[in-house]
Amino acid sequence: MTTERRPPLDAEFQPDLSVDIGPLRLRNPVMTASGTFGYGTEYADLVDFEKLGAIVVKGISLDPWSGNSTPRTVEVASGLINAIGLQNPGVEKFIREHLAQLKRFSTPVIVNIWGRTVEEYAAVARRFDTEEGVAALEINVSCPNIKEGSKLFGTDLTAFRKVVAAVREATRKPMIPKLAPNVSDIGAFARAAEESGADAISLINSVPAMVVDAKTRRPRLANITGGLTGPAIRPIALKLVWEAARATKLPIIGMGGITETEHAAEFMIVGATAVAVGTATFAEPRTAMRIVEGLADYLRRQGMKSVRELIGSLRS
Amino acid sequence: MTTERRPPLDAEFQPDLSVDIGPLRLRNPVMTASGTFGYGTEYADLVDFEKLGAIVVKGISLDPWSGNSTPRTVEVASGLINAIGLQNPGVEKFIREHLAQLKRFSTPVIVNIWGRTVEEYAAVARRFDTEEGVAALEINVSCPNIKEGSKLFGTDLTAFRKVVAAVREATRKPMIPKLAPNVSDIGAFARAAEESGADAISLINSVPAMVVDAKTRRPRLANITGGLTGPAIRPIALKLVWEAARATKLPIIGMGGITETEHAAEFMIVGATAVAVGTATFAEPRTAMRIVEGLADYLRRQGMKSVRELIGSLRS
Amino acid sequence: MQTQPPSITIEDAEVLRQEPWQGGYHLLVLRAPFIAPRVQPGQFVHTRLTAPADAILRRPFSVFKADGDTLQILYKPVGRGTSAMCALRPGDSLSLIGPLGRGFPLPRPDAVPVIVAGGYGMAALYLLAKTCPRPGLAFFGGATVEDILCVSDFEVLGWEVRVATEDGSRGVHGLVTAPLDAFLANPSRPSTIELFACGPNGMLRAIAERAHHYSLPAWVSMDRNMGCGLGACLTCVQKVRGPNGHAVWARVCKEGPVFDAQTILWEDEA
Amino acid sequence: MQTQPPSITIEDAEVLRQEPWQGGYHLLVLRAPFIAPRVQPGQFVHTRLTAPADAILRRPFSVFKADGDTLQILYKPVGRGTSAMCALRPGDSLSLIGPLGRGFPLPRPDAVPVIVAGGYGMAALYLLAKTCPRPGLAFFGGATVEDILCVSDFEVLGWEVRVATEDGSRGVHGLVTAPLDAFLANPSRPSTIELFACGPNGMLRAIAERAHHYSLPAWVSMDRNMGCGLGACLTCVQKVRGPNGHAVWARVCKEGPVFDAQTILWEDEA
Ligand SMILES: Cc1cc2nc3c(=O)[nH]c(=O)nc-3n(C[C@H](O)[C@H](O)[C@H](O)COP(=O)(O)OP(=O)(O)OC[C@H]3O[C@@H](n4cnc5c(N)ncnc54)[C@H](O)[C@@H]3O)c2cc1C
Ligand SMILES: Cc1cc2nc3c(=O)[nH]c(=O)nc-3n(C[C@H](O)[C@H](O)[C@H](O)COP(=O)(O)OP(=O)(O)OC[C@H]3O[C@@H](n4cnc5c(N)ncnc54)[C@H](O)[C@@H]3O)c2cc1C
Ligand SMILES: Cc1cc2nc3c(=O)[nH]c(=O)nc-3n(C[C@H](O)[C@H](O)[C@H](O)COP(=O)(O)O)c2cc1C
Ligand SMILES: Cc1cc2nc3c(=O)[nH]c(=O)nc-3n(C[C@H](O)[C@H](O)[C@H](O)COP(=O)(O)O)c2cc1C
Ligand code: FES
Ligand code: FES
Repeated sequence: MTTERRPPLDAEFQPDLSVDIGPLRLRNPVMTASGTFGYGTEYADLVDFEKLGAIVVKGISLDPWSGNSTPRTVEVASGLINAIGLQNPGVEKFIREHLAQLKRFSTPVIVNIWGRTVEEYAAVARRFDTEEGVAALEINVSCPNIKEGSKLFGTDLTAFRKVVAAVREATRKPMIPKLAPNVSDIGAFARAAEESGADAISLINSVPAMVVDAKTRRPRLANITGGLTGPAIRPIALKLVWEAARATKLPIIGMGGITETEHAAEFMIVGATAVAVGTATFAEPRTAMRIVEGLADYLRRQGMKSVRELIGSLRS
Repeated sequence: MTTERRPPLDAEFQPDLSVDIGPLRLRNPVMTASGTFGYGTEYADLVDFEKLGAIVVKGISLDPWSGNSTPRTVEVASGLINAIGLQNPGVEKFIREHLAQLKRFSTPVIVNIWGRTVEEYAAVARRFDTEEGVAALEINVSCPNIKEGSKLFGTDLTAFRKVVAAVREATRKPMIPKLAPNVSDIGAFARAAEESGADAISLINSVPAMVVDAKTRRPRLANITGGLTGPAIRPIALKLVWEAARATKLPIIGMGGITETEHAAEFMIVGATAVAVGTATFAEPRTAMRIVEGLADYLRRQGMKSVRELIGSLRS
Repeated sequence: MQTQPPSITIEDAEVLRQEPWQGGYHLLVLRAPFIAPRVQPGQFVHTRLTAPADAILRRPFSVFKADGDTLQILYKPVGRGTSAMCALRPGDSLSLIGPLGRGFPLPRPDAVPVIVAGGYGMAALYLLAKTCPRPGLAFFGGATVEDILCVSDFEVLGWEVRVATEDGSRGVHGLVTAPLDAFLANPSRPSTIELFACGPNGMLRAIAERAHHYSLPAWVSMDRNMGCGLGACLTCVQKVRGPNGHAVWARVCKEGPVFDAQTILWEDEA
Repeated sequence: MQTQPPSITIEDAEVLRQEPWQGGYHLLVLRAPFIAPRVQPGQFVHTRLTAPADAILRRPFSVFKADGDTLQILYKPVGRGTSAMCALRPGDSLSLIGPLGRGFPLPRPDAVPVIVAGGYGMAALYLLAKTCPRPGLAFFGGATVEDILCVSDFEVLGWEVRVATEDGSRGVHGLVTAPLDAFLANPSRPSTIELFACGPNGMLRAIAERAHHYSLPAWVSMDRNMGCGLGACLTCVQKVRGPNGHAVWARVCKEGPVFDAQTILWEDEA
């Protein structure tokens, strides 16, 4: 950690962009955020996967899941509200059809998983434990769009510990619980993750939200409520990452409204080891790639030889 | 409550805009939000106070309070982050200099109060108990910019009950606890307010947030963190008001990012009895006035003779 | 059998021209050398406006015409994004992702192509009309005469255009289904017909019902709000009958926007 | 003694002209019949741009010139709001709140007015120069020749302008304090001088120090990020020595932007 400013490095210098998420070494700290990059292949024509730090795929559950009715998303000021409802083909089909495709790339694939019960979480994790081509598991305990009670896992500390511990038992893969933003003490969840055997944490998931059409007086989402993402939540996410970083030594994957290199840097400055780009990908599919390139430039200007110097380098 | 759509009313019809906040009748449901309208008089040249439902003034504490260092605000995507730190002249000077001015208007004045301890809250409330010209007290338990521990009142249910009960003992004025958004179960706070003798609740206060300058690697606010307000938080606020309305029968004053008549309507549709306009006033000082006018139009189009029909009229 | 989408690009197109069209529509002519030559009938481009700054999603538009390295969009300002689009001037740039989606299948050589369109559907079907091996018959519907677009474009291709307007200001008085039904019910009409439709949901559903009733092949281009436009976000899904007869979600941006009308599960059937 | 601000209005001003100025500045000429005639030297207007849509605050600008029902702003695009301002065209409208703040006091009739300015301060002090009972001396500083604005405007009023640039491309090589110090130290300078300054914070502080050292009255116009512009939000506060000598917050938008230089508590003194 450094808290001083340094003279810029010259333009030829190639800063070291690699970071470690627990036992997992990434070539650079920029990932895609779960649910915003599909199963990767959708973006194959536009994005050079080999340039990304990791690909995090859409949440996978034990059984196929059809998700919510439509409309599923609505655009709001500087944000997007989604209530996709975790639609996914289930773990078996995912492994067969999608993971097979992703294995062609050298980029680590992090699989986002969820369940309706502790047992389901453990079962999905167990299924992936032996799957080659899965670099880590991200545990979605915080999706607001599922009503079967999994909601609780993200905001109730006891339930959270239980699910993290159960997944820990089920797999030796690096495990990354993904925290919900709608808690008053994010530090407590960060510590609980650490105590329950997590290798890293990621945050934030989308922020519970709602929109109504004043004319029809109906909710604008079929699911009534959804999760807010995009630039609108960036300052909220940054605050939570900063707070979490002060509560745990676990590496943090920070996300929420990142659209520019500077935003990625901000998350690392407050303590994230890596970042994920979500909603921004919809408007600019190459955002994550662009940020990887931008970071090298940024580090040179900051006089930093390694992106790891950036982590927690907030000056006061 | 109505959940059907009705034919529009004709243009001459004047809908009844009055609403009741507990024992307090307001001529219309549109207020100013605390901290965004100063002590009222700052806007006297631009806003016709007699058109507003109520004026809510900047938070007042027992003793004068100098607030945070600068910079105190920073503009972000569709939002503002503030860390004013509750600067105020203290209760005595407020009564002498500001309240005296406000008494010239017939518009009810709601005084927002805060303290560092339960005792301080009670003391300010007691001081206002006998003050003519104070229509109600709004209890700020949720300001994120104070570090002396008052933070806790907004997110810890036990502390929250304590402060609400203490204020209840100290005054017979209508009492309106103002809820913090950064809790996982807003309904629990709404119920606790009801059980502790509140006459109404208001929500939401600003959302904890932070911004960093990537170039200097410093926080962009002197206080490091602040509270996010403005359009960015509207969908978050709407969700919380909807949830609170389902948990309590208390009248709710809804706020967060309202800039248009339709937004005010949305808050009422999900269950608010009144609304407050905050950050929008900075850009357009007449926003609250404009919404009062807009509501009459809107109600005619909705075929509603009274704004009270709008409350909780969400259709599914 | 539908055509396979060619590979997708992202491209900063240059605005060559923008002009007001009838019925509140605007014509936007863009130079998009990578995308324009690859557009298939029924495909769309996903456009990124820089204003308003708080709008964070792209907006999808069908390609009206594609010629060499230029393409044209016919659009109507209905909201903030499309209103901001009206301010584009020659020389401005507009980011496009495209060509996207699965367009219309190659029209059967043995069938008379019949197009049914409303709103921007008249533009969205032009490229199809142009690639049809032989001219066919087009039914255009709208609220009023102003809403009937590009009739002459179709006529130049040798198509016959029959119009219906709800206020009777042009053609038949009523919905587009009125002249269509008259045509379909006419015993002397060609027996081998293939239907292609784009327009409001209700219209598409009405076409699907006719197609079912007369056992005609029919293709409908669906309009759904979109997020990514690439199949990743699952915003634009539509319930369809899957291969095994079960209801499944199809992504309008990827498996569509054009679907076999008989596979669509309309709202109350889904 | 400072002048009392006249009553404040909100007004949709019409853009009459916009033209590029030197040094990256732009001149904006607005018709604002309510505000323009009431502007006092040193006051500002709070402007509302409709773009970018996600910018939710107004932006403050000093009034450069005010003439009949028009007023002029000289501004530099430094961020998103000011960059969007460059797109304003004649006929566009721009919402203004003004005139705001407490401007400069009436210059003492017995003193020679001395202006010190950098950046937009040269524009912000023009109205003051114009209302001074007699022409005085102006010191303008900038990084390079391009940054030295409106010299001829001051000269037409009969003022003498002395320039300093950091690269020596015009006038004295160095900071504006170089020629100012030379002037102040000159024993043959007029003994009764009143200083008026607007520019970067560091410059204002330097002026305050000179004023203190030479026991000269000095007025500085402070630049702070603003929210409401009306004294309500407490964004723009500056620590000053209160009447009883204690440090208190003053609102730059209300008690300022012009302050008696000796009352300001600079960062490390506050
Ligand atoms: C495959 C496809 C092709 C299209 N082709 C064309 C075309 O060629 N010409 C054309 O004018 N339009 C076309 N559209 C519709 C166009 O995408 C919308 O009009 C546009 O997205 C609205 O953007 P906005 O920012 O102006 O509106 P918003 O500000 O986003 O919304 C304004 C209003 O428009 C509604 N709206 C938003 N998106 C859609 C949508 N996709 N369909 C219908 N209503 C919508 C909203 O519900 C809202 O009421 C097409 C849509 C799809 C899915
Ligand atoms: C009383 C007063 C009078 C002013 N008069 C003039 C004038 O006559 N001409 C002129 O060109 N400018 C003037 N300014 C400064 C002007 O208000 C800012 O340049 C403008 O607000 C920047 O807006 P933006 O949206 O372009 O920048 P933003 O996008 O808001 O920010 C861009 C950058 O500018 C910085 N910035 C933002 N606000 C200010 C500010 N108030 N001062 C300095 N830096 C700022 C930000 O920190 C950021 O780094 C005045 C400011 C005040 C307080
Ligand atoms: C359409 C959509 C779908 C999402 N699906 C998932 C998901 O399946 N699992 C998950 O953990 N997070 C999901 N998220 C949340 C994102 O991974 C990310 O946490 C959030 O969007 C914040 O980042 P952003 O503001 O950059 O989008 C989804 C977000 C969006 C917008
Ligand atoms: C500059 C500023 C100061 C505020 N001060 C207070 C305060 O003193 N007490 C309080 O309860 N809320 C305060 N708030 C919160 C507002 O009253 C309101 O809850 C919040 O701004 C959400 O509404 P908005 O999005 O319309 O601004 C303040 C908000 C702003 C922007
Ligand atoms: S728009 Fe994202 S899947 Fe179709
Ligand atoms: S800008 Fe709001 S008090 Fe000065």
